[in-house]
Amino acid sequence: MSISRARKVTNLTADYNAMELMICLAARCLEDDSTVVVGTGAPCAAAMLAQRTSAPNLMIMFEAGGVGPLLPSMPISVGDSRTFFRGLAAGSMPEIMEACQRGMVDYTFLGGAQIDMYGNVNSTCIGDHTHPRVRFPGSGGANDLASLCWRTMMITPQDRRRFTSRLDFLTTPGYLTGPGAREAAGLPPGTGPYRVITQLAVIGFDPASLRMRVESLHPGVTRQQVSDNTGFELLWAEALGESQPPDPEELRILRQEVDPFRYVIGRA
Amino acid sequence: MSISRARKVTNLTADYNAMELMICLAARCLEDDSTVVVGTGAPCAAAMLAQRTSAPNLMIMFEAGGVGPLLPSMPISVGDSRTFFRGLAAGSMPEIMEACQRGMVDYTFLGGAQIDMYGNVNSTCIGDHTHPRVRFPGSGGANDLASLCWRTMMITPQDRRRFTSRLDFLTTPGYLTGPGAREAAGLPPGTGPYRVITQLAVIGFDPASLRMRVESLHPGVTRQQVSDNTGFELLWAEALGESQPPDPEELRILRQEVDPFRYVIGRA
Amino acid sequence: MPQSFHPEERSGVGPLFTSPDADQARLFFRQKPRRLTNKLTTARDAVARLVGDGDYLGVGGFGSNRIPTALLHEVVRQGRRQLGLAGHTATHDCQILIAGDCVDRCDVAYVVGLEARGLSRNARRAFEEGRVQVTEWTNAALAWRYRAAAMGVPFLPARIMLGTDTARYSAAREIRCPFTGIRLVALPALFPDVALIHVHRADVYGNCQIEGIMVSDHDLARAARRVIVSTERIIPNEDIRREPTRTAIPYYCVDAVVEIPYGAYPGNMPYEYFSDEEHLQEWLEAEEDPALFAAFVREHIREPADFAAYLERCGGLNRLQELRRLEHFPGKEGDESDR
Amino acid sequence: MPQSFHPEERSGVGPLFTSPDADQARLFFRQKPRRLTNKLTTARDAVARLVGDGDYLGVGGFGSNRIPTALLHEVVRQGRRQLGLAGHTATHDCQILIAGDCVDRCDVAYVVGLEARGLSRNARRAFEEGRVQVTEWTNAALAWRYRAAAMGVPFLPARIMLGTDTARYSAAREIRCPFTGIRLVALPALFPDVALIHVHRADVYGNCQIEGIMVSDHDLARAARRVIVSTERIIPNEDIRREPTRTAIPYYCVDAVVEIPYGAYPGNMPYEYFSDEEHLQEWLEAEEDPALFAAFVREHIREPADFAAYLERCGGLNRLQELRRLEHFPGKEGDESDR
Repeated sequence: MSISRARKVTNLTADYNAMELMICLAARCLEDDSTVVVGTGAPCAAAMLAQRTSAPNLMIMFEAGGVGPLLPSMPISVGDSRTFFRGLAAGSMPEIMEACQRGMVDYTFLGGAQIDMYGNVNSTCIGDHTHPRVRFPGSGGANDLASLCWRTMMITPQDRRRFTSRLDFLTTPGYLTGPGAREAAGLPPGTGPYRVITQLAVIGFDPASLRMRVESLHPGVTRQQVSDNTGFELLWAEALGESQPPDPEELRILRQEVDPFRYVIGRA
Repeated sequence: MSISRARKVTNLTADYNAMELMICLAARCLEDDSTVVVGTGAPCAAAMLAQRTSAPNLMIMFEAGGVGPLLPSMPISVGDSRTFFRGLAAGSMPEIMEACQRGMVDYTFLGGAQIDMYGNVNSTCIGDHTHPRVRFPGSGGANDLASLCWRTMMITPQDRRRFTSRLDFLTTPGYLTGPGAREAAGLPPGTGPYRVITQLAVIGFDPASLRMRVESLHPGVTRQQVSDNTGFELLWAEALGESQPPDPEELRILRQEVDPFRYVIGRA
Repeated sequence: MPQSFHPEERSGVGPLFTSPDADQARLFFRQKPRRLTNKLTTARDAVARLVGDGDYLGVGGFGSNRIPTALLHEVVRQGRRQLGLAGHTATHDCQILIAGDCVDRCDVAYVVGLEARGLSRNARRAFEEGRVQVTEWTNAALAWRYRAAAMGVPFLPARIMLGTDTARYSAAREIRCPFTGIRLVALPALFPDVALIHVHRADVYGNCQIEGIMVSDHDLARAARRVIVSTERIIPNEDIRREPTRTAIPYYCVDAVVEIPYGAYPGNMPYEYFSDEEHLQEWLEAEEDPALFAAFVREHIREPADFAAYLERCGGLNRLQELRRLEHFPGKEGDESDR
Repeated sequence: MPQSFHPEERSGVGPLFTSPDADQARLFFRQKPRRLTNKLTTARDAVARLVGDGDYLGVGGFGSNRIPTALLHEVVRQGRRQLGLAGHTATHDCQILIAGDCVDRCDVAYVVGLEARGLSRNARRAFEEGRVQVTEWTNAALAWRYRAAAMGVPFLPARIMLGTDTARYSAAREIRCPFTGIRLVALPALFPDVALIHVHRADVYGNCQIEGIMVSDHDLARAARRVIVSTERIIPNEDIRREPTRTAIPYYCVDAVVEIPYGAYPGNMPYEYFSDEEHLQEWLEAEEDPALFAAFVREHIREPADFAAYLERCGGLNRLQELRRLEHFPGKEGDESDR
């Protein structure tokens, strides 16, 4: 499914913020009848929006054990009681991680402080590991989910510091050093980064080199802007499209049903 | 604790059968405040009797998942609902086997068609494995429990066919080939056969050679009778005692409370 | 490091009837449906669609407790052949499948016996005559092999079977712990083609609740490529959602749901009905004579149109009501059985 | 066999803070009491007896959900030092222990953050200044390390961490599957000295019931040498026996039981009370200034005589009642929070 699928383009730039745009674009990446393990924030909003639009049968899971809740509002923790509120199952962390390891989970989302052109992510530290200049939380479940789920997505701000040619620490595997590297490392075949959605563009991965390739630019964004905000050389899709902005119904659902208190969309 | 501990010896030979004697002797082997995984039949009767006599705090577990039931009667399967009737937990087979593997279970009981002088047991087949003359059920949980519990016990009829110098198949480990063999095979140190209780004698294991050593003869039984019913050379305890017969209170509890329908004690 | 008892790391010589390849399993699980759809159907349809000749079966419960008897009868009735079987305390379940001549290979932990009830002569004949190819294991080994598959790894280490012929005639391999150097047995993941599981309650999507011991069904349901659930009763999805803590098997493991009250008869269904010991004895007695037994199987499994007809032949609702009373263990069991 | 990405099998360079030796653990578990005894006591007594300086702790729940806050405060109040910590999504639990300067080494999966709430400045300072020695892992790695210990094996294989610096700075080792040849990570068993776990209901012997997600507590309770359980309420043993299916932690794992209503506050206790987000924000704000934060910790943890006194300082029963209402998720959460 193409992100920039043909639709009637309406200029709504004044009507949505960057976070709303990213969430809508991410939601459209999630195929119907699939499973996704999400965290808090934008990924959860994207999954909730997808359920109400293009993927009504998307099954949401949380790494702490929740399966298929009727989410009453956005969770603040991937283990809070919303994550299994009227859920189909309140399991355990092994339960969810093992479902991922068995191949039952299609999508997951990552966050992180740095990302490189192969989609490898750092969420551990800046500086030397033993004496870090900045300590971040660490992998959490990110390394697990990105190792085991079929498709890994990211919703992240894009700038030169964050999109770097050299990670201080490779917390979570993207395509590692390129073609064959995940398989050689022992990671399950057929897995890996799928889409990175930023405030500027939708970025995929070139099937041959497994390097980041821009698939579509958001309305009003130029190639130069994207390059200026990236610390490595990007590839560009042959048919570079324009990202389809949120339509009014997506925005209505996102604002009224998914995140009425603007916990996530208020952050933009 | 010695099996033939000093008590007032009363001649009750006319008052109990061989099965009742074996169950009472087995019950006295179980220390208070310990855990035991039992099967159906005589082992379960011994554990239930022990709870009502010398080991009131004995915790009974069943390999299919039951923990600490208030047994309403003798189970007919180690997974039937009696095994967790008003139990403390109705777990799973991994739950119980893992408790054993962690070192939480003190005693278990085995059965089998053949046993050798090191307490190795065959419950798989007679004849060649590929074309067995007789097929028995196999290990079930026996190999697991005898590998993992601290002390393995057996209640078994004794004859030359069953007490053999050569097993057709080593299903379940006793001391394997003797000192050091269990540890060398990788079995947890400190585990192994503890007592074999037959219709003739209580048999332990010589600490140096790990071979079967008769600890006490049942009332009226001679050394010769025991030797005649054993297909290998037995060792004899220096202080060979006489097995303490059931006392009237043990018999009353066994007959009235443990096995009122004589499912087990009626088999003698 | 322990002294060497075995001259080298050993492998069992038994055949491995299923592949422990976790990547191959992942490819299957990738295309397994994730959608909440109504999976309610009949035993006939479920077995026809989901159990094929040559498949490898895992059976839930514990031999004569919470077993999917109705589904097993259907497998026999449809004449499935050359099935593989996980003999994980397989007692009455194994007895049924052998009676139908359905099985030609078996991972054996416990077969041919019915625990305290005695031995199945017919099943023994099948094994003794070499009609069933055998690899030896133990109950824990099969439990952990299911768990390995449920975890999505190709093996799990354990401290059992070591030093025995059980290991030698298994398909296990010995390894060393990379941290402590101790010898361990590596148990290959067991991904059955089909699992048959009987539960207390399920919704139409396949979310299941089980009361009492789980045995290995938590893992079996996750390990198997396809899962058929039979259930004492269907409950509304709201009941599942009211207590998600109780969901033992989630819907996405399950391919078909069949509502069959008394579906574990003559086995014991915890909190519902006790085993019918008299009927199980009839099985054992009928097995003494092969001709008699063929007639017994015809009469009890092949001819009845469905499981309800079998229940009728076994005494119907009156007998089932007696078994319900027995399950509640009145102070003295004799009070009931003597009536 | 996959082509070689790594020239050879690799080991992580991080220190292993606990021994994965299953035999050593077995010797401990051998002498662990099996008797049903009344284990009811106070948080003060349980921590004094069962948590020593230098011990390695595992904490139940999920960072800010069903955490044993009252027990953690007691650890701080009693001034425990040089503790090891399993940082298995350690959020508010880690924040408390770092606030008390209790921890000097940590197996990190997730620390210093409070998920969507932000980062703990005080915890970051402790890690950045090298006051806490770190070995890297992941949430699944720590979950499976607990499981290995609960299973009584020295390691479990998994398909995570491979190819990353997370593995390099861990204490994991790479192995090959003896059946399929694939590369796997071997995760060493984690046997904590002490586990602190908060549950919904327990009897005086320590049989526990938990509602909602289990996280890793099933395994943690079995993996730990000593276990302190705090519980929202004590229930009679008959209630445990009425539904043995619900026993998540059996008594023989448990060394002390402490009845502490609201014992997970300011965390979320499923079906009981929601997290106190305002109070958690107060923590994050207080941490911006070390001097201010020292006063905050003194006022909230060190000075209150017990957990009830802390609850009083945080708004007492009225605030707790609000959190109970919030937990039931009225149609629009704002209906409640705007009141």
